[in-house]
Amino acid sequence: MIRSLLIANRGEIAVRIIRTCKDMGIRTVAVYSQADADSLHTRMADQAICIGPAASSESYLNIRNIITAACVSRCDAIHPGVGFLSENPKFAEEVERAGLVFVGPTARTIRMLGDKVRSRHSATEAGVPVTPGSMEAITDAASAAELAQQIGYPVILKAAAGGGGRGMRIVKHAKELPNAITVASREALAFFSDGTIHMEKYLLNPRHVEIQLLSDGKGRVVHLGERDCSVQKNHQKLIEESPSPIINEQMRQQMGADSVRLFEHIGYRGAGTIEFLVEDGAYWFMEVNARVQVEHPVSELVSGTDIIRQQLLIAGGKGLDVPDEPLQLRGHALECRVNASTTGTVVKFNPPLGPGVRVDTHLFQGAKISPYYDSMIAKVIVHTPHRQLSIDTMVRALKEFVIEGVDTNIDSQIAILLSKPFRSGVFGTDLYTRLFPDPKKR
Amino acid sequence: MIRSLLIANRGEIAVRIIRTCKDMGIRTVAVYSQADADSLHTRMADQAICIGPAASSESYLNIRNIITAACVSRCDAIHPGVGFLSENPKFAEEVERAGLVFVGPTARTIRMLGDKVRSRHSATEAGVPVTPGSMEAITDAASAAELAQQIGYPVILKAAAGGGGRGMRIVKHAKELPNAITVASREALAFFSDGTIHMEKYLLNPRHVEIQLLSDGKGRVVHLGERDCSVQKNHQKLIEESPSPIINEQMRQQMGADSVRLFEHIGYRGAGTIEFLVEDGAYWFMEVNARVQVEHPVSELVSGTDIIRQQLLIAGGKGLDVPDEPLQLRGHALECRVNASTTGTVVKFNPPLGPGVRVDTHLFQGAKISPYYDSMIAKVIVHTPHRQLSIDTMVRALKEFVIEGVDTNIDSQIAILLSKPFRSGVFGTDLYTRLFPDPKKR
Amino acid sequence: MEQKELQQFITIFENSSLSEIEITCEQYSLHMKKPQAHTVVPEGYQPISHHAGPQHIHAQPAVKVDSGTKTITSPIVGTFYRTPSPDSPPYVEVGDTVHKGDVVCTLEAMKLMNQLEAEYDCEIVAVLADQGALVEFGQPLFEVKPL
Amino acid sequence: MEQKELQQFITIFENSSLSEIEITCEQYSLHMKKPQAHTVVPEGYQPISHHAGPQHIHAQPAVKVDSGTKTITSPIVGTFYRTPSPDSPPYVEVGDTVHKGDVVCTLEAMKLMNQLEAEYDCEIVAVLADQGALVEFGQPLFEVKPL
Repeated sequence: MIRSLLIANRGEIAVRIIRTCKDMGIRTVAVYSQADADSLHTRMADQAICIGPAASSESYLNIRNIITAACVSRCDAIHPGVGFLSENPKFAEEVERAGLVFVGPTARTIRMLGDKVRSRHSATEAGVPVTPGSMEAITDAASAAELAQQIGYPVILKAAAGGGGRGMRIVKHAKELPNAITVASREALAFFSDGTIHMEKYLLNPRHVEIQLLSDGKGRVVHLGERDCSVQKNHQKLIEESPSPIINEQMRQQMGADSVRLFEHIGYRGAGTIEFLVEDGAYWFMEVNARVQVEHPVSELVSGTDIIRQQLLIAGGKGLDVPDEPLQLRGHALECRVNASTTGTVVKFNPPLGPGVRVDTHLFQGAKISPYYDSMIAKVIVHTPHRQLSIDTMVRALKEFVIEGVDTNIDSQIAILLSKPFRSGVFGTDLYTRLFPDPKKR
Repeated sequence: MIRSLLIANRGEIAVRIIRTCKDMGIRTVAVYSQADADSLHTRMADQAICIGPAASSESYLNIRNIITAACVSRCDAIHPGVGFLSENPKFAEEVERAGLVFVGPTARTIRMLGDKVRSRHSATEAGVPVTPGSMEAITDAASAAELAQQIGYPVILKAAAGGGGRGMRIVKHAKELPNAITVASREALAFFSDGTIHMEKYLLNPRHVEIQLLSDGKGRVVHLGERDCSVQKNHQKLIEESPSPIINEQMRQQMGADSVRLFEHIGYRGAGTIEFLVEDGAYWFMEVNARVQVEHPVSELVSGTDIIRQQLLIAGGKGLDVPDEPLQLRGHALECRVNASTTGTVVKFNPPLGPGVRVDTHLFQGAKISPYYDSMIAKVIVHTPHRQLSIDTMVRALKEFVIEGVDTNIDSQIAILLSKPFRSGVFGTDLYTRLFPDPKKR
Repeated sequence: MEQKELQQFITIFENSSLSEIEITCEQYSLHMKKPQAHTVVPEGYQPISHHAGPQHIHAQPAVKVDSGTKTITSPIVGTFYRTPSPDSPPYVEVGDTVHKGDVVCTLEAMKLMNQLEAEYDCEIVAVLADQGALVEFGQPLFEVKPL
Repeated sequence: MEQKELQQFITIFENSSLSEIEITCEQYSLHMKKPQAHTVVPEGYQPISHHAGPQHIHAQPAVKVDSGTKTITSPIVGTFYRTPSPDSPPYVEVGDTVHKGDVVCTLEAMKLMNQLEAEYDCEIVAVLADQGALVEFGQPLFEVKPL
């Protein structure tokens, strides 16, 4: 059982974790960089410890200082949140070596899933469809050319250890392949200290759909339905929803069963997400996110489950608190990420309130938005009986939202919500580019 | 179909109705007294019309000014909210005479249910148990004494037209009866212009449980489960929850079926609540509230239904938007009313946010709490999988809530939530008096 | 505390540059505060920031201090008519002198034509509402000069 | 309190640079405040109003401008020890002169004993952390006078 938890993160996710800890009677210890001395997570936690200067590499990524802070403040466990050290197997290892509980999967699982080639192997072993292409790392240009011919252009090269678009290259013609391999491999080496790359069929305009799972690590795995995260800008998710408007009940059952089987196969422990690409009624395994995700609240609302609470129950050895019967999903939930496009001080802050609206944020009147960290400053999540009503409720909520002192993407989020393709539900990951074409590229 | 709605109310309920109208694309017209010129409902509505000076009798109860405002601003319908004119049959009549839709039951229904003796008759006709005692108005002391003997002391005298404790007298001994009849009748006449009283068995420490219903007025009636409103101070509800900790599934089914049958019997239209007293595993009909209630959000959360939206759909002739299968209720919802105990200006306002928390309020930084109206300034509602978690989440939310400039009951609400009897779920309507005994009465 | 003492304290406080004072003795406690000249007005909620604001028609103060004129305000919500019927001339024009009890306009509410009467003798300086317009409670209808 | 006394107190307060003052004696308590210069300071969030606040130990600025002394701050999170081992004397005492490279304390982190060395010659003016206490990044450990 966890009595005292250190949250190795900042911003809205740290605040969100602290709130659930308060609900569960768990003492909280926040860590903060010198730039975050007055931020909300340091104010809300029972104790707060400065772990370094503004730069993440010396504070929120400083494994030694974080673990020492947890030990000295007598914590039982560390929650890594999202980003930062949340998918760092070395951190998970060090946490356990220090005698603390890591709220997440084992270091072994994280390491395996972090390798895109190995994780695709696991998926195939579990009978989950993967995009046509290389199951192996690319070793030489000749065999790569043969493989590309086999699966058909366009293909995409990806860093095995990568993410976020780095080390990625789309190849449309055979003649571009050798050069692309060299560049992608070099980029992968630079960013992830691992030049291994693999090749996949490139889907032109797929949907991005993921399944949320919870596993007690002792054989019980449940899924909380899917999330559709197809609205993206430069591979960054902007709007997420559950259920997906393009997944029918049969596909949902199948994706859910496939996902549960994969987590059973690899003996996954904790909360995790399996990401799929969906096109023309078929779906393919993409990767596993071995942590809680930014968009987890939409699944919380449709499933009536607090995912952070489940993480803490699992990590504390109490197992899952979900009913035995298949989980009923109710209504439709929609999340909009509110990002700051400038830095500064928030001089006025009125969050939207009322029926159907949830706000997760670390903002307050007087909060400082610094240039050091992620630009996401709030998440607005709505829950209503169906998609059209969720969209209208989200528009209402975003129009009510007052943030003065920094610029935000609220207006462009409203524009997306009101756009015809978004409302129709029929669109691909290119929606943002279609709605806001870059004038320079025209 | 309603395209434009006048909200004949103020405060949090007016704000709450405006929010749902925005979700449904309905134009809103607020009315306000001169004391409310800067209040939130006048700011949020698409149009706002001043209808009189601060005193309710000349503004929020001014039927002529309200209906004229609706006509001149080209509204289709009027929503009366709670309190004020919401259960005034004359108002409902005048609204319809002006060619507008009244969002509520017919004037005939309101009038019948407003008469406690007639409404008890209807309940008996529909086979719903009523407390032992008079089904008729008390005419003389002799027959009253005979009846009291029959049902057994203590008995309670109630004004047929009354509510809120006025015209009520508890009679413990036969010798007190004649005098009590005289006093109660005189009080009833003074407060409700109707001296009619009736007698009931007095329950010493009952639970107050009510069933939320929706009816399309064309024969379809559904219930959204029960609310337990046993935590009261001077007959004013303080904390409400759903489901009730003392109602088992069998009793829930039976109360629900009884309630649906009564609404079918009287041809009720719209949202309404049937209040019951519960003691020792039995329940008795008390009265019908022919309007939406302050505590409606707890039923909204467990049923996943926006009750205001259903009211507007029914009033607009669109019927109910609830699934055909029996409604699934999920988890546990808890509401705390936040009341101001002083008047003044709110100089700081930070509502609680995050998972599981909903806030309905008309407060903002700079809002004025005037002495003219109800002291309720906010409702905090939480929704979690079960009662203990709801209580803990509510404590977290109330502790996060910052209201500076006026005093509130937040601390005493937290004290109730943390008290042993409340947490156990086993208590009666005397809980508040037990926790906060009046030192003067000791 | 004695009256005289209090008066003295108030005078001292009034003549000081302080904005607030609180005194507590065994015998009494005293807390004084001046109305803030430069009040920091707490900024209001503006929930509809991406949207046209509500169409507020705030009632004006009944007396215009600067010019010695007064206003006749609407005692009800209604529709403002300057004429008794569509083809009639207005009840009053700017420059007219009206006597107490003279009708100055009609306010229609729920199909009833309410004739508004002057409460004192006065001269009409300006008509402030438009023919056929919605008028709120307390809204100025005429600017007048009392005679 | 006497009138004259109050007047004197107010004059004293008015001539000071203070914005507010509160005096409590056995006989009385006095609270004075000056009107604000008009800065609208955005008030911060204080969500835990019913609760003890978090145990913040803010890192202090490294240089104390007024006295010419400096502070040696902790470069890591750890446990502070003045002694190399439980039964040893402290590395340094107040009044000691230390040279660049001399060890001034041990900071334990993840079972490693990190010895903190002086970066310049200086005299120890004060020890600011307690034996065995948690020290944060940037927390002042010693006040020193550079030599």
